[in-house]
Amino acid sequence: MKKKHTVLIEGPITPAFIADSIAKHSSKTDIGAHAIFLGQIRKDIKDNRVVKNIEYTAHNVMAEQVFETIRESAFEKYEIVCMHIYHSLGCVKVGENSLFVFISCKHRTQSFHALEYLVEEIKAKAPIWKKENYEDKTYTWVGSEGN
Amino acid sequence: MKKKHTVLIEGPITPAFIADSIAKHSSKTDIGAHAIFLGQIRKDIKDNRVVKNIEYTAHNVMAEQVFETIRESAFEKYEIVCMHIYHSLGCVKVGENSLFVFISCKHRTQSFHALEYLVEEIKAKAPIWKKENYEDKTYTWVGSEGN
Amino acid sequence: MKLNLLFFGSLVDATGIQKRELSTDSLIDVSLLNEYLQSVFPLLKKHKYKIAVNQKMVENEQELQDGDEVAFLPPFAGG
Amino acid sequence: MKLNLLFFGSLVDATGIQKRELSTDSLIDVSLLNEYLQSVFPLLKKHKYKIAVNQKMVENEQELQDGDEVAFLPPFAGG
Repeated sequence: MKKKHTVLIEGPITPAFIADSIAKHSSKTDIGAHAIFLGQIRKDIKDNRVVKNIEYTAHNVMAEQVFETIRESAFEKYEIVCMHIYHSLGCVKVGENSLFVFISCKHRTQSFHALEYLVEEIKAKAPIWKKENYEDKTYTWVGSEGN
Repeated sequence: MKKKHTVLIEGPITPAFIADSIAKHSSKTDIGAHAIFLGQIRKDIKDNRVVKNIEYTAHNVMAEQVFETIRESAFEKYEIVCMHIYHSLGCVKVGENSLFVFISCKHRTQSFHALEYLVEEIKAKAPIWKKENYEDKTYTWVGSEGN
Repeated sequence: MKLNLLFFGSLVDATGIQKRELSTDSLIDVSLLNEYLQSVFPLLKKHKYKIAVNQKMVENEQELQDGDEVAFLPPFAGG
Repeated sequence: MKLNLLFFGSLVDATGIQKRELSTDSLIDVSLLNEYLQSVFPLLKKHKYKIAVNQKMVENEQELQDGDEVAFLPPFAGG
Protein backbone atom coordinates (compact mmCIF):
# COMPACT_ATOMS: atom_id res chain seq x y z
CA MET A 1 0.00 0.00 0.00
CA LYS A 2 1.31 3.38 -0.98
CA LYS A 3 1.78 6.08 1.61
CA LYS A 4 -0.12 9.27 0.84
CA HIS A 5 1.80 12.50 1.03
CA THR A 6 -0.04 15.76 1.35
CA VAL A 7 1.98 18.66 0.09
CA LEU A 8 -0.48 21.54 0.07
CA ILE A 9 -1.12 23.23 3.37
CA GLU A 10 -3.20 26.28 4.19
CA GLY A 11 -1.24 29.44 5.01
CA PRO A 12 2.47 29.99 5.65
CA ILE A 13 4.95 27.30 6.63
CA THR A 14 6.06 28.32 10.10
CA PRO A 15 9.50 27.91 11.72
CA ALA A 16 7.83 25.73 14.37
CA PHE A 17 6.50 23.40 11.68
CA ILE A 18 9.99 23.16 10.16
CA ALA A 19 11.56 22.48 13.56
CA ASP A 20 9.03 19.75 14.17
CA SER A 21 9.87 18.16 10.81
CA ILE A 22 13.58 18.23 11.60
CA ALA A 23 13.04 16.81 15.10
CA LYS A 24 11.11 13.85 13.68
CA HIS A 25 14.22 12.74 11.82
CA SER A 26 16.36 12.14 14.88
CA SER A 27 15.12 8.55 15.02
CA LYS A 28 16.18 7.91 11.42
CA THR A 29 19.74 7.05 12.25
CA ASP A 30 20.84 6.19 8.71
CA ILE A 31 20.58 9.88 7.79
CA GLY A 32 23.81 11.88 7.70
CA ALA A 33 22.77 14.94 5.75
CA HIS A 34 19.66 17.09 5.48
CA ALA A 35 19.25 19.68 2.75
CA ILE A 36 16.39 22.12 3.10
CA PHE A 37 14.98 24.78 0.81
CA LEU A 38 12.60 27.49 1.97
CA GLY A 39 10.90 29.95 -0.32
CA GLN A 40 10.25 33.24 1.44
CA ILE A 41 8.00 36.07 0.20
CA ARG A 42 10.07 39.08 -0.83
CA LYS A 43 8.91 42.65 -0.39
CA ASP A 44 9.52 43.37 -4.05
CA ILE A 45 8.63 46.70 -5.58
CA LYS A 46 7.06 46.54 -9.04
CA ASP A 47 6.13 49.74 -10.85
CA ASN A 48 6.25 51.56 -7.51
CA ARG A 49 3.91 49.04 -5.92
CA VAL A 50 5.10 47.25 -2.80
CA VAL A 51 4.31 43.55 -2.36
CA LYS A 52 2.17 42.90 0.70
CA ASN A 53 1.38 39.21 0.38
CA ILE A 54 0.94 36.39 -2.09
CA GLU A 55 -2.20 34.36 -2.51
CA TYR A 56 -1.55 30.86 -3.76
CA THR A 57 -4.09 28.74 -5.56
CA ALA A 58 -3.61 25.33 -7.07
CA HIS A 59 -5.37 22.64 -8.99
CA ASN A 60 -5.18 20.65 -5.79
CA VAL A 61 -5.82 17.15 -7.08
CA MET A 62 -3.52 17.57 -10.03
CA ALA A 63 -0.85 19.27 -7.89
CA GLU A 64 -0.75 16.40 -5.41
CA GLN A 65 -0.36 13.98 -8.34
CA VAL A 66 2.42 16.09 -9.84
CA PHE A 67 4.23 16.27 -6.50
CA GLU A 68 3.99 12.49 -6.18
CA THR A 69 5.49 12.07 -9.67
CA ILE A 70 8.28 14.52 -8.84
CA ARG A 71 8.98 12.65 -5.59
CA GLU A 72 9.20 9.34 -7.39
CA SER A 73 11.55 10.73 -10.02
CA ALA A 74 13.82 12.13 -7.31
CA PHE A 75 13.94 8.77 -5.52
CA GLU A 76 14.96 7.19 -8.83
CA LYS A 77 17.65 9.75 -9.61
CA TYR A 78 19.23 10.21 -6.17
CA GLU A 79 20.04 8.16 -3.11
CA ILE A 80 17.52 9.67 -0.77
CA VAL A 81 16.49 8.29 2.61
CA CYS A 82 13.43 10.48 2.92
CA MET A 83 11.84 13.51 1.41
CA HIS A 84 9.16 16.00 2.41
CA ILE A 85 7.60 18.75 0.36
CA TYR A 86 5.15 21.34 1.63
CA HIS A 87 3.65 24.19 -0.35
CA SER A 88 1.35 26.88 0.95
CA LEU A 89 -2.11 27.65 -0.33
CA GLY A 90 -3.93 30.89 0.41
CA CYS A 91 -2.33 34.01 1.81
CA VAL A 92 1.36 34.16 2.72
CA LYS A 93 2.72 37.51 3.86
CA VAL A 94 6.03 39.19 3.10
CA GLY A 95 8.76 37.52 5.18
CA GLU A 96 6.82 34.27 5.58
CA ASN A 97 7.68 30.98 3.89
CA SER A 98 5.55 29.31 1.23
CA LEU A 99 7.69 26.37 0.09
CA PHE A 100 9.55 23.83 2.22
CA VAL A 101 11.56 21.10 0.55
CA PHE A 102 13.34 18.74 2.93
CA ILE A 103 15.67 16.02 1.68
CA SER A 104 17.56 13.59 3.85
CA CYS A 105 20.34 11.36 2.57
CA LYS A 106 23.01 9.14 3.96
CA HIS A 107 25.72 11.37 2.47
CA ARG A 108 25.77 15.05 1.67
CA THR A 109 26.57 15.22 -2.04
CA GLN A 110 23.32 13.60 -3.13
CA SER A 111 21.35 15.92 -0.86
CA PHE A 112 22.53 19.11 -2.60
CA HIS A 113 21.77 17.84 -6.06
CA ALA A 114 18.43 16.35 -5.12
CA LEU A 115 17.43 19.63 -3.45
CA GLU A 116 18.07 21.72 -6.53
CA TYR A 117 16.42 19.14 -8.79
CA LEU A 118 13.27 19.05 -6.65
CA VAL A 119 12.86 22.81 -6.35
CA GLU A 120 13.30 23.27 -10.11
CA GLU A 121 10.83 20.49 -10.86
CA ILE A 122 8.27 21.99 -8.49
CA LYS A 123 8.63 25.45 -10.04
CA ALA A 124 8.30 24.03 -13.55
CA LYS A 125 5.60 21.42 -13.13
CA ALA A 126 3.33 22.06 -10.15
CA PRO A 127 -0.03 23.59 -11.16
CA ILE A 128 0.13 26.41 -8.65
CA TRP A 129 -0.48 30.10 -9.23
CA LYS A 130 0.36 33.20 -7.30
CA LYS A 131 -1.49 36.44 -7.08
CA GLU A 132 0.85 39.11 -5.84
CA ASN A 133 -1.09 41.61 -3.76
CA TYR A 134 0.40 45.08 -3.34
CA GLU A 135 0.03 47.50 -0.50
CA ASP A 136 -2.01 49.83 -2.73
CA LYS A 137 -4.59 47.01 -3.10
CA THR A 138 -3.77 46.29 -6.75
CA TYR A 139 -2.51 42.86 -7.73
CA THR A 140 -0.74 40.88 -10.46
CA TRP A 141 -0.90 37.22 -11.42
CA VAL A 142 2.77 36.30 -11.41
CA GLY A 143 3.96 34.69 -14.65
CA SER A 144 0.95 35.96 -16.58
CA GLU A 145 2.11 39.55 -16.78
CA GLY A 146 1.73 41.31 -20.08
CA ASN A 147 -1.04 38.96 -21.22
CA MET B 1 33.85 47.73 12.59
CA LYS B 2 33.52 44.13 11.60
CA LYS B 3 30.75 41.97 12.98
CA LYS B 4 32.00 38.94 14.86
CA HIS B 5 30.45 35.61 14.00
CA THR B 6 30.75 32.73 16.41
CA VAL B 7 30.42 29.41 14.70
CA LEU B 8 31.38 26.91 17.38
CA ILE B 9 28.70 26.04 19.89
CA GLU B 10 28.74 23.50 22.69
CA GLY B 11 26.65 20.37 22.12
CA PRO B 12 24.11 19.54 19.40
CA ILE B 13 22.31 22.05 17.22
CA THR B 14 18.67 21.66 18.19
CA PRO B 15 15.56 21.97 16.01
CA ALA B 16 14.46 24.86 18.25
CA PHE B 17 17.70 26.71 17.56
CA ILE B 18 17.20 26.20 13.83
CA ALA B 19 13.59 27.39 14.02
CA ASP B 20 14.72 30.48 15.88
CA SER B 21 17.30 31.21 13.19
CA ILE B 22 14.69 30.86 10.46
CA ALA B 23 12.19 33.04 12.32
CA LYS B 24 14.74 35.86 12.64
CA HIS B 25 14.84 36.15 8.87
CA SER B 26 11.20 37.13 8.44
CA SER B 27 12.16 40.79 8.80
CA LYS B 28 14.75 40.53 6.01
CA THR B 29 12.30 41.11 3.22
CA ASP B 30 14.81 41.07 0.39
CA ILE B 31 15.29 37.33 0.91
CA GLY B 32 13.44 35.00 -1.44
CA ALA B 33 15.28 31.74 -0.87
CA HIS B 34 16.84 29.96 2.07
CA ALA B 35 19.06 26.92 1.63
CA ILE B 36 19.97 24.96 4.73
CA PHE B 37 22.31 22.07 5.35
CA LEU B 38 22.25 19.97 8.50
CA GLY B 39 24.79 17.30 9.35
CA GLN B 40 23.25 14.55 11.44
CA ILE B 41 25.12 11.82 13.33
CA ARG B 42 24.57 8.43 11.70
CA LYS B 43 24.37 5.20 13.64
CA ASP B 44 27.07 3.65 11.48
CA ILE B 45 28.42 0.22 12.19
CA LYS B 46 32.18 -0.15 11.78
CA ASP B 47 33.82 -3.54 12.35
CA ASN B 48 30.72 -4.62 14.28
CA ARG B 49 30.90 -1.58 16.50
CA VAL B 50 27.84 0.69 16.64
CA VAL B 51 28.32 4.46 16.77
CA LYS B 52 26.91 6.00 19.93
CA ASN B 53 28.03 9.61 19.68
CA ILE B 54 30.69 11.87 18.24
CA GLU B 55 32.92 14.13 20.27
CA TYR B 56 34.05 17.19 18.37
CA THR B 57 37.15 19.17 19.20
CA ALA B 58 38.60 22.10 17.33
CA HIS B 59 41.46 24.51 17.31
CA ASN B 60 38.87 27.09 18.30
CA VAL B 61 40.73 30.29 17.48
CA MET B 62 41.98 28.97 14.16
CA ALA B 63 38.57 27.46 13.32
CA GLU B 64 36.78 30.76 13.84
CA GLN B 65 39.33 32.45 11.57
CA VAL B 66 38.90 29.75 8.93
CA PHE B 67 35.11 30.07 9.08
CA GLU B 68 35.42 33.82 8.63
CA THR B 69 37.63 33.33 5.57
CA ILE B 70 35.19 30.80 4.14
CA ARG B 71 32.29 33.21 4.76
CA GLU B 72 34.10 36.02 2.97
CA SER B 73 34.95 33.83 -0.02
CA ALA B 74 31.30 32.78 -0.30
CA PHE B 75 30.12 36.40 -0.23
CA GLU B 76 32.58 37.13 -3.05
CA LYS B 77 31.52 34.16 -5.19
CA TYR B 78 27.75 34.24 -4.73
CA GLU B 79 24.99 36.79 -4.34
CA ILE B 80 24.14 36.12 -0.74
CA VAL B 81 21.97 38.29 1.49
CA CYS B 82 23.05 36.59 4.69
CA MET B 83 24.80 33.51 5.93
CA HIS B 84 25.05 31.64 9.21
CA ILE B 85 27.26 28.71 10.11
CA TYR B 86 27.15 26.75 13.35
CA HIS B 87 29.26 23.75 14.25
CA SER B 88 29.04 21.69 17.41
CA LEU B 89 31.83 21.09 19.86
CA GLY B 90 31.76 18.31 22.42
CA CYS B 91 29.39 15.39 22.42
CA VAL B 92 26.67 14.99 19.78
CA LYS B 93 24.61 11.82 19.89
CA VAL B 94 23.34 9.64 17.08
CA GLY B 95 20.34 11.37 15.45
CA GLU B 96 21.40 14.84 16.59
CA ASN B 97 22.78 17.58 14.36
CA SER B 98 26.34 18.89 14.48
CA LEU B 99 26.53 21.25 11.50
CA PHE B 100 24.07 23.94 10.45
CA VAL B 101 24.77 26.00 7.35
CA PHE B 102 22.11 28.57 6.51
CA ILE B 103 22.26 30.67 3.36
CA SER B 104 19.74 33.26 2.32
CA CYS B 105 19.63 34.83 -1.13
CA LYS B 106 17.34 36.97 -3.17
CA HIS B 107 16.93 34.18 -5.74
CA ARG B 108 17.15 30.42 -5.39
CA THR B 109 19.85 29.38 -7.85
CA GLN B 110 22.65 31.11 -5.98
CA SER B 111 21.49 29.57 -2.71
CA PHE B 112 21.96 25.96 -3.89
CA HIS B 113 25.44 26.57 -5.22
CA ALA B 114 26.56 28.60 -2.23
CA LEU B 115 25.27 25.89 0.11
CA GLU B 116 27.29 23.12 -1.51
CA TYR B 117 30.36 25.35 -1.75
CA LEU B 118 30.20 26.26 1.94
CA VAL B 119 29.73 22.73 3.23
CA GLU B 120 32.61 21.43 1.10
CA GLU B 121 34.85 24.27 2.24
CA ILE B 122 34.02 23.62 5.87
CA LYS B 123 34.73 19.90 5.53
CA ALA B 124 38.05 20.59 3.81
CA LYS B 125 39.39 23.53 5.75
CA ALA B 126 37.99 23.80 9.27
CA PRO B 127 40.40 22.49 11.93
CA ILE B 128 37.87 20.26 13.62
CA TRP B 129 38.22 16.64 14.63
CA LYS B 130 35.79 13.95 15.51
CA LYS B 131 36.18 11.07 17.85
CA GLU B 132 33.60 8.45 17.06
CA ASN B 133 32.54 6.69 20.23
CA TYR B 134 31.00 3.24 19.92
CA GLU B 135 28.49 1.51 22.15
CA ASP B 136 31.18 -0.95 23.25
CA LYS B 137 33.18 2.01 24.67
CA THR B 138 35.90 1.85 22.02
CA TYR B 139 36.50 4.83 19.74
CA THR B 140 38.13 5.95 16.50
CA TRP B 141 39.47 9.31 15.41
CA VAL B 142 37.65 9.78 12.10
CA GLY B 143 39.96 10.53 9.18
CA SER B 144 43.01 9.23 11.05
CA GLU B 145 42.13 5.56 10.70
CA GLY B 146 44.94 3.23 9.79
CA ASN B 147 47.61 5.62 11.03
CA MET C 1 -22.36 15.19 -22.49
CA LYS C 2 -21.41 17.22 -19.46
CA LEU C 3 -17.98 18.78 -18.95
CA ASN C 4 -16.60 20.26 -15.74
CA LEU C 5 -14.63 23.35 -16.61
CA LEU C 6 -12.01 24.74 -14.21
CA PHE C 7 -10.15 28.03 -14.63
CA PHE C 8 -7.06 28.99 -12.64
CA GLY C 9 -4.89 32.00 -11.94
CA SER C 10 -5.28 34.91 -14.33
CA LEU C 11 -7.91 32.95 -16.27
CA VAL C 12 -10.33 33.41 -13.39
CA ASP C 13 -10.12 37.13 -14.09
CA ALA C 14 -10.35 36.61 -17.86
CA THR C 15 -13.51 34.51 -17.65
CA GLY C 16 -14.99 35.51 -14.32
CA ILE C 17 -15.32 31.79 -13.64
CA GLN C 18 -13.51 29.33 -11.40
CA LYS C 19 -15.71 26.32 -12.01
CA ARG C 20 -18.61 25.64 -14.32
CA GLU C 21 -20.51 22.71 -15.70
CA LEU C 22 -21.08 22.83 -19.46
CA SER C 23 -23.57 20.67 -21.38
CA THR C 24 -22.68 20.15 -25.00
CA ASP C 25 -22.94 17.64 -27.83
CA SER C 26 -20.91 19.52 -30.41
CA LEU C 27 -17.71 20.39 -28.52
CA ILE C 28 -16.26 16.95 -29.00
CA ASP C 29 -12.59 17.75 -28.63
CA VAL C 30 -10.34 20.19 -26.76
CA SER C 31 -9.79 22.35 -29.81
CA LEU C 32 -13.51 22.93 -30.38
CA LEU C 33 -14.12 23.58 -26.71
CA ASN C 34 -11.27 26.06 -26.59
CA GLU C 35 -12.50 27.94 -29.67
CA TYR C 36 -15.97 28.12 -28.19
CA LEU C 37 -14.69 29.48 -24.88
CA GLN C 38 -12.50 32.04 -26.63
CA SER C 39 -15.55 33.29 -28.49
CA VAL C 40 -17.54 33.58 -25.26
CA PHE C 41 -14.61 35.06 -23.28
CA PRO C 42 -12.52 37.04 -25.81
CA LEU C 43 -9.99 37.95 -23.06
CA LEU C 44 -8.86 34.32 -23.05
CA LYS C 45 -7.12 34.93 -26.40
CA LYS C 46 -4.76 37.33 -24.69
CA HIS C 47 -3.60 34.66 -22.26
CA LYS C 48 -1.13 31.84 -22.53
CA TYR C 49 -2.47 28.62 -21.09
CA LYS C 50 -2.43 24.86 -21.33
CA ILE C 51 -5.29 22.47 -20.92
CA ALA C 52 -5.54 19.38 -18.73
CA VAL C 53 -8.27 16.78 -19.05
CA ASN C 54 -8.81 14.73 -15.92
CA GLN C 55 -5.53 16.12 -14.49
CA LYS C 56 -3.41 15.17 -17.49
CA MET C 57 -1.98 17.75 -19.87
CA VAL C 58 -3.47 17.25 -23.33
CA GLU C 59 -3.11 18.48 -26.90
CA ASN C 60 -5.86 20.12 -28.92
CA GLU C 61 -6.90 16.92 -30.67
CA GLN C 62 -7.85 15.22 -27.40
CA GLU C 63 -11.42 13.99 -27.62
CA LEU C 64 -13.79 14.80 -24.78
CA GLN C 65 -16.10 12.43 -22.99
CA ASP C 66 -19.05 12.81 -20.68
CA GLY C 67 -17.91 13.75 -17.18
CA ASP C 68 -14.47 14.98 -18.17
CA GLU C 69 -12.84 17.64 -16.06
CA VAL C 70 -11.24 20.23 -18.33
CA ALA C 71 -8.82 22.56 -16.58
CA PHE C 72 -7.39 25.74 -18.10
CA LEU C 73 -3.92 26.38 -16.72
CA PRO C 74 -1.93 29.59 -17.18
CA PRO C 75 1.86 29.45 -16.65
CA PHE C 76 2.66 27.84 -13.31
CA ALA C 77 4.09 30.05 -10.60
CA GLY C 78 4.60 27.88 -7.55
CA GLY C 79 7.27 28.35 -4.92
CA MET D 1 62.61 30.96 23.54
CA LYS D 2 59.30 29.52 24.61
CA LEU D 3 56.91 27.70 22.28
CA ASN D 4 53.32 26.78 22.99
CA LEU D 5 52.63 23.35 21.55
CA LEU D 6 49.09 22.20 20.80
CA PHE D 7 48.07 18.70 19.71
CA PHE D 8 44.68 17.80 18.28
CA GLY D 9 42.59 14.77 17.43
CA SER D 10 44.48 11.49 17.21
CA LEU D 11 47.74 13.27 18.07
CA VAL D 12 46.49 13.74 21.61
CA ASP D 13 46.53 9.95 21.89
CA ALA D 14 49.89 9.69 20.12
CA THR D 15 51.61 12.15 22.46
CA GLY D 16 49.45 12.07 25.57
CA ILE D 17 49.47 15.86 25.38
CA GLN D 18 46.95 18.49 24.45
CA LYS D 19 48.94 21.55 25.36
CA ARG D 20 52.50 22.08 26.55
CA GLU D 21 55.00 24.89 26.87
CA LEU D 22 58.45 24.05 25.53
CA SER D 23 61.64 26.03 26.26
CA THR D 24 64.30 25.67 23.60
CA ASP D 25 67.10 27.55 21.91
CA SER D 26 68.02 24.92 19.33
CA LEU D 27 64.68 24.10 17.72
CA ILE D 28 64.71 27.16 15.53
CA ASP D 29 62.42 26.02 12.76
CA VAL D 30 59.40 23.78 12.28
CA SER D 31 61.45 20.98 10.78
CA LEU D 32 63.78 20.73 13.77
CA LEU D 33 60.92 20.95 16.23
CA ASN D 34 59.04 18.23 14.40
CA GLU D 35 62.06 15.91 14.32
CA TYR D 36 62.60 16.46 18.02
CA LEU D 37 58.97 15.68 18.84
CA GLN D 38 59.00 12.56 16.67
CA SER D 39 62.02 11.33 18.62
CA VAL D 40 60.26 11.96 21.93
CA PHE D 41 56.92 10.58 20.72
CA PRO D 42 57.72 7.89 18.14
CA LEU D 43 53.99 7.26 17.54
CA LEU D 44 53.81 10.65 15.83
CA LYS D 45 55.63 9.15 12.86
CA LYS D 46 52.69 6.89 12.18
CA HIS D 47 50.35 9.85 11.84
CA LYS D 48 49.62 12.24 9.03
CA TYR D 49 49.48 15.84 10.18
CA LYS D 50 50.12 19.43 9.23
CA ILE D 51 51.54 22.18 11.34
CA ALA D 52 50.17 25.66 11.98
CA VAL D 53 52.18 28.44 13.59
CA ASN D 54 50.07 31.14 15.16
CA GLN D 55 47.00 29.70 13.41
CA LYS D 56 48.52 29.75 9.92
CA MET D 57 49.48 26.57 8.08
CA VAL D 58 53.25 26.50 7.53
CA GLU D 59 55.93 24.50 5.74
CA ASN D 60 58.89 22.83 7.43
CA GLU D 61 61.28 25.70 6.78
CA GLN D 62 59.23 28.15 8.82
CA GLU D 63 61.40 29.75 11.49
CA LEU D 64 60.12 29.84 15.03
CA GLN D 65 60.09 32.79 17.38
CA ASP D 66 59.63 33.26 21.07
CA GLY D 67 55.98 32.96 22.04
CA ASP D 68 54.89 31.12 18.88
CA GLU D 69 51.94 28.80 19.10
CA VAL D 70 52.72 25.62 17.18
CA ALA D 71 49.70 23.42 16.49
CA PHE D 72 49.85 19.83 15.20
CA LEU D 73 46.80 19.10 13.08
CA PRO D 74 45.79 15.65 11.85
CA PRO D 75 43.38 15.43 8.88
CA PHE D 76 40.33 17.60 9.49
CA ALA D 77 37.02 15.86 10.07
CA GLY D 78 34.46 18.57 10.67
CA GLY D 79 30.80 18.37 9.79
